[in-house]
Amino acid sequence: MIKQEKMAVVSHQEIAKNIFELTVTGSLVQEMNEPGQFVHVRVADSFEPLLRRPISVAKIDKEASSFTMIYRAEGRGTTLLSGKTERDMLDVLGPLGHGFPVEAAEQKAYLIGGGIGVPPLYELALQLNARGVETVHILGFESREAVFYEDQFRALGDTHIATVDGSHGTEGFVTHILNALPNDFDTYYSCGPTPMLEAVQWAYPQKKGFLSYEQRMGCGIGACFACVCRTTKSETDYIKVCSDGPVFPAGVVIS
Amino acid sequence: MIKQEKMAVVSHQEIAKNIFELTVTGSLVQEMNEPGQFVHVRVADSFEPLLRRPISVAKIDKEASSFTMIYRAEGRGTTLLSGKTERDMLDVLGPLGHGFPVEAAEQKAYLIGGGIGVPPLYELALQLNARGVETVHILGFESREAVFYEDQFRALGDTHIATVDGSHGTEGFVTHILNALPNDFDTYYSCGPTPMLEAVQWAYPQKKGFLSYEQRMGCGIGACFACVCRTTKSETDYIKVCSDGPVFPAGVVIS
Amino acid sequence: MTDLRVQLPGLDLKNPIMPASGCFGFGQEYAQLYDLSKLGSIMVKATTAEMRLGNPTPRVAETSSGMLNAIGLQNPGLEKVVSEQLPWLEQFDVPIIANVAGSIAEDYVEVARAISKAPNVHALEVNISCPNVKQGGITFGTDPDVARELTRMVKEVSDVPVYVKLSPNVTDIVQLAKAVEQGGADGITMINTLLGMRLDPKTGRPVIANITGGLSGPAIKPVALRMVYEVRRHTDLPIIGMGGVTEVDDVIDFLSAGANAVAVGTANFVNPFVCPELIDKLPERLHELGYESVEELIGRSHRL
Amino acid sequence: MTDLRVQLPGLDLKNPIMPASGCFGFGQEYAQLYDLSKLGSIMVKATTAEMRLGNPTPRVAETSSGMLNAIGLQNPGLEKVVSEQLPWLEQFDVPIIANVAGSIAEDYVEVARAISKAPNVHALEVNISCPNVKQGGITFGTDPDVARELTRMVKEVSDVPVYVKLSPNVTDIVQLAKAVEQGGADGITMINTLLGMRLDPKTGRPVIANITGGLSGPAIKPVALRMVYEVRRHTDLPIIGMGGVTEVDDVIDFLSAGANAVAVGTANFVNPFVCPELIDKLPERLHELGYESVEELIGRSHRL
Ligand SMILES: Cc1cc2nc3c(=O)[nH]c(=O)nc-3n(C[C@H](O)[C@H](O)[C@H](O)COP(=O)(O)OP(=O)(O)OC[C@H]3O[C@@H](n4cnc5c(N)ncnc54)[C@H](O)[C@@H]3O)c2cc1C
Ligand SMILES: Cc1cc2nc3c(=O)[nH]c(=O)nc-3n(C[C@H](O)[C@H](O)[C@H](O)COP(=O)(O)OP(=O)(O)OC[C@H]3O[C@@H](n4cnc5c(N)ncnc54)[C@H](O)[C@@H]3O)c2cc1C
Ligand SMILES: Cc1cc2nc3c(=O)[nH]c(=O)nc-3n(C[C@H](O)[C@H](O)[C@H](O)COP(=O)(O)O)c2cc1C
Ligand SMILES: Cc1cc2nc3c(=O)[nH]c(=O)nc-3n(C[C@H](O)[C@H](O)[C@H](O)COP(=O)(O)O)c2cc1C
Ligand code: FES
Ligand code: FES
Repeated sequence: MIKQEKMAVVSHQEIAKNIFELTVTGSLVQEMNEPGQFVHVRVADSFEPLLRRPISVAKIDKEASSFTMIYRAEGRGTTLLSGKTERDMLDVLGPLGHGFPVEAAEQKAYLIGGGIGVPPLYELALQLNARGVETVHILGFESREAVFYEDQFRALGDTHIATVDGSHGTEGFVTHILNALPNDFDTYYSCGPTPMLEAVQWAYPQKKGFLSYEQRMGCGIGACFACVCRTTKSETDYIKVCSDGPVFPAGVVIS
Repeated sequence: MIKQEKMAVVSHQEIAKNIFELTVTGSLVQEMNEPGQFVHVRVADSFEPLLRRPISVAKIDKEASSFTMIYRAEGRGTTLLSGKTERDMLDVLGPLGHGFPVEAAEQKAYLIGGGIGVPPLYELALQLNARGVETVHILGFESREAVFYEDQFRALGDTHIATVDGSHGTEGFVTHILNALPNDFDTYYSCGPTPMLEAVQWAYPQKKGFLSYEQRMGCGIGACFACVCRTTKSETDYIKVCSDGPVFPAGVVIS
Repeated sequence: MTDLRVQLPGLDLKNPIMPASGCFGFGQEYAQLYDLSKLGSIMVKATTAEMRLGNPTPRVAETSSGMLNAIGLQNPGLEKVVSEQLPWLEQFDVPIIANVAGSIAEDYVEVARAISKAPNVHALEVNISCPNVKQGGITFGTDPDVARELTRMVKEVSDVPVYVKLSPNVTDIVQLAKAVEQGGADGITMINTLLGMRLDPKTGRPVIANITGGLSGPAIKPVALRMVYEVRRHTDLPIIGMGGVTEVDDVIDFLSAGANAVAVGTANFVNPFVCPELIDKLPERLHELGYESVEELIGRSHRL
Repeated sequence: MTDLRVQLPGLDLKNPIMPASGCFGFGQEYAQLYDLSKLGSIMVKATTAEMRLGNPTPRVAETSSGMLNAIGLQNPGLEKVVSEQLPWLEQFDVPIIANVAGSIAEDYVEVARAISKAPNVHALEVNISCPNVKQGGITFGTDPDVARELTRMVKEVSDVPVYVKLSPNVTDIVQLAKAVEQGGADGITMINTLLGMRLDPKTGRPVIANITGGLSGPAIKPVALRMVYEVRRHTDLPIIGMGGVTEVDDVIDFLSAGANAVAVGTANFVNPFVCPELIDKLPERLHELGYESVEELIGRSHRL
């Protein structure tokens, strides 16, 4: 069930350049299940900025009733968010949307992420590993300074890093790594900028794949039609990223 | 000279119900002289609330380069202001306007204040006493809970308190106290709600008096014509509360 | 007990609060969050004769204390709305106000005729003011003669009272209000969004794919309130006021200015529970202000 | 070196930033804070033939990301402006744009004739759009025929180029822009404030004594930007754009939309140093965006 809750900030720190790891606690966590779902966060009590910000769930800790988000402080809203401290409460709406189907993977899965698309793959990797699925992580970042959670992913499986400027790992995009990796997986999951999703989809037409999309949002719950995409099904078919997604099987969404 | 400065919050505490005492430090303090001047405070970095808030200077400490404001957290802006803590910086524009002429008083002065009009009288009392002028303080508040700085004023001279509900001191308004006090002063200074200023002015037509006025403000420095009042001088004469005032001799301003 | 009830043509409202059209879909999503029977009414998403896919994305952009949208009247079309969305809403004890839109007058007539027969539709809201559709749309809302005539045509075929939704993007909104009154409107809803634009400073490109969009949210409240106040001075038609309502004092302001009920749009996105929260807060606030009913408060700014 | 210069009729601007009329008086107050020679220009407070005392107070009210004002064109009158305020400004190396207002066309003509002869007045800004004066004022700005004729009359007597300031409170601002172009305007300044209102929820009374006021500040930027963009598509007249400018990216946006220079109003009240700060920040921001001059950036949104 979707809840709106003032959640307490448990910890908040900068883990890479402009990348923040924010853990909050509250009963809303008990509603979380699927990796890839997101929450809609109100960053200020004021009307400026007005709209909530969609942020993926990066890690769920049901026992502690807490969950973790990882985000980049970029525009006005996320910069304000980065100022929250441990005494603050955060207005969270969630969990929202449909995430990655963990049961789809059989033996080995590729988790392919770019930039701020990486965070939801972490909870996904945790859940896949818990089910005995081997996970390989192919993660792309701008530069060395922007890399986060490398060790955490390594602890769960093979992890390959690409940076655009070559300052860490392979130079270039995740696709450069994918080209050099074997095709011995059954399922891939991907989250990142749309051109990356397109490239990944293109690279593995034969495989089962699941992609997480981004769109500008209003309501975040399916009521305002801000976040629609057409689909391959028919001329008149469309989905809403916020409530039908953000995760869709490969080949469905026209982006 | 008027300066705009990010001043550091030195201390901030609730000293009566919804009444806060806020001390900040910075080089702007060196520009302050007259009691009754005010500063224009920006309460948030956001555009909401947009406008600065005028707050009187209640105490100047040039040695520590700090000054104190006392304000009531009431509307949106002052409520936000009350959330500032010792680690915060406050955007202050000032000192603004013309304050109370301390040199006008000869031997004994009445300082008559109501509610949030009381704060500027404190620095005034300090400066008058430093010049050897005897000060009598007649201060009105809503109720016992709203009374502040009683001891501080007592330390400087005779102090009489009125509360509207009679929960502390005399029941009623400052005028009830004034009626019972002798007329043995040469100068009065007053700050508070306009009806109070009118009443005080009416009570002492013979005396030298100085009144501090309030008006809604835009710029706070005399450029926008938001804060004008007509005067008794002529049909076409007017003053700006922010830059010509807020303090004017009795009998000048038509409020 | 503070009396929140309001009587309007076709609408026996338990309270004067309702979600605004386009900000609440057809209720399904918000029904996951709370019981829709609590609402005074629901203004559902604009319905057109045929299904519409709307504009390309991005369709929304944030602005200072507001947002722009250019959804473009995306909706499943009259048939589906009548056969699926409206029947689904029958489970709730709440009168529906159906928002009617189109490109040409005949579209409006077709939708109005059919949708006004749905059992839970108690009133129509004729959207002559959507800034985000290329054809027709906006001109219906800016030319008094066209607005009058369209109102007359819709009124003729409608089984329920007809409210006309006014655009703020006009020189003289009173003129439009009078025109739709002459056309036989039973009420007015106002305001729709102000036409606005945002650019991406990095590229110089419009953020909204449609280039311009409709501005809503707290930023427009002063304009909305002024228009409600003006229109109230010139007509006795009931007004459902909207534009930036987010807090209980916004409701008080619109009622004071002369609105008979109040709709909440953008604020639903900021706080999805805003409508029930406003309904809960309203009695206490009225009481504090010395009023025992909503009806007493309506238009008080004109009686001072 | 990034080139900030802009050439407009009558105005050789060092940079495209200037305070907007009514938000900067006649410069005296801000001169206490910084050297006015730094500014591209100064749009001084509206001048009328006779001294005006303006509206009763309160004259300002805060709104979400904006403010309302109803100053009512208070000013010392033509004679004093020409004999005192303008000569005082001669000490600064900055061209002045004189804002001309009145109740009837003859007032405008009288002020324009005299004020355009002041040595440091390089252009007039004809204020046909002030929402806060009861007589005339606003109707000049909403009727294209009246606007055209007034422009023509002012143009005839003016010794310097004439800019006309447009009101956003119209159905079709392009129509007005074209009308003043036909009347012989050398340029357009836009936008003036949106007509709005605020009530005190405690009493139901308007906060502004004049009941309504003009809405300005960041809240109106999307409307202003849209209007500049639209007008730019239909005329080659120079535009001085304004409405909610507070940050350097707002300047970038207005220039991108087609403004040739940018005025800053309300933001002066929030940060009295905003104009010089924007001037200081502009070169670096232009450089970041890959532009070497302001002129290159102007209108880029139309060239994408
Ligand atoms: C389903 C989903 C999950 C996401 N998960 C994460 C995450 O885990 N970590 C993370 O760092 N980012 C994530 N994002 C992107 C994040 O929402 C944007 O970076 C953020 O909204 C930008 O806000 P701002 O205040 O920094 O920028 P501003 O420029 O102030 O934003 C202005 C408006 O545009 C919207 N906006 C701007 N960029 C985006 C974007 N890329 N996607 C959607 N809306 C945008 C904002 O929400 C806001 O409404 C996710 C986006 C979606 C749709
Ligand atoms: C010269 C001067 C000195 C002042 N000194 C003090 C002081 O020392 N302590 C103190 O508590 N208050 C003082 N005030 C009053 C104080 O400015 C207001 O209480 C405050 O601005 C209210 O802001 P808000 O955010 O609480 O209210 P809101 O209702 O959010 O304010 C909305 C707008 O109205 C203006 N406004 C509201 N009330 C007043 C008012 N009474 N006077 C002027 N503008 C107002 C605000 O500045 C703001 O622009 C002074 C006012 C003036 C003019
Ligand atoms: C995303 C969105 C979609 C809208 N769709 C419609 C619509 O379909 N029909 C309509 O009449 N108004 C529509 N509106 C306008 C609102 O109903 C309302 O008039 C306007 O947003 C002002 O109210 P607000 O400030 O509370 O949002 C829409 C507004 C938004 C924000
Ligand atoms: C207090 C105030 C006074 C104004 N006076 C005038 C005026 O005298 N003449 C005029 O043409 N515009 C006047 N304006 C309008 C501004 O020049 C400007 O067009 C408008 O405020 C929008 O810009 P902003 O959002 O940057 O303030 C005034 C605006 C304000 C806020
Ligand atoms: S954000 Fe409103 S429908 Fe998706
Ligand atoms: S507040 Fe602007 S002149 Fe006084």
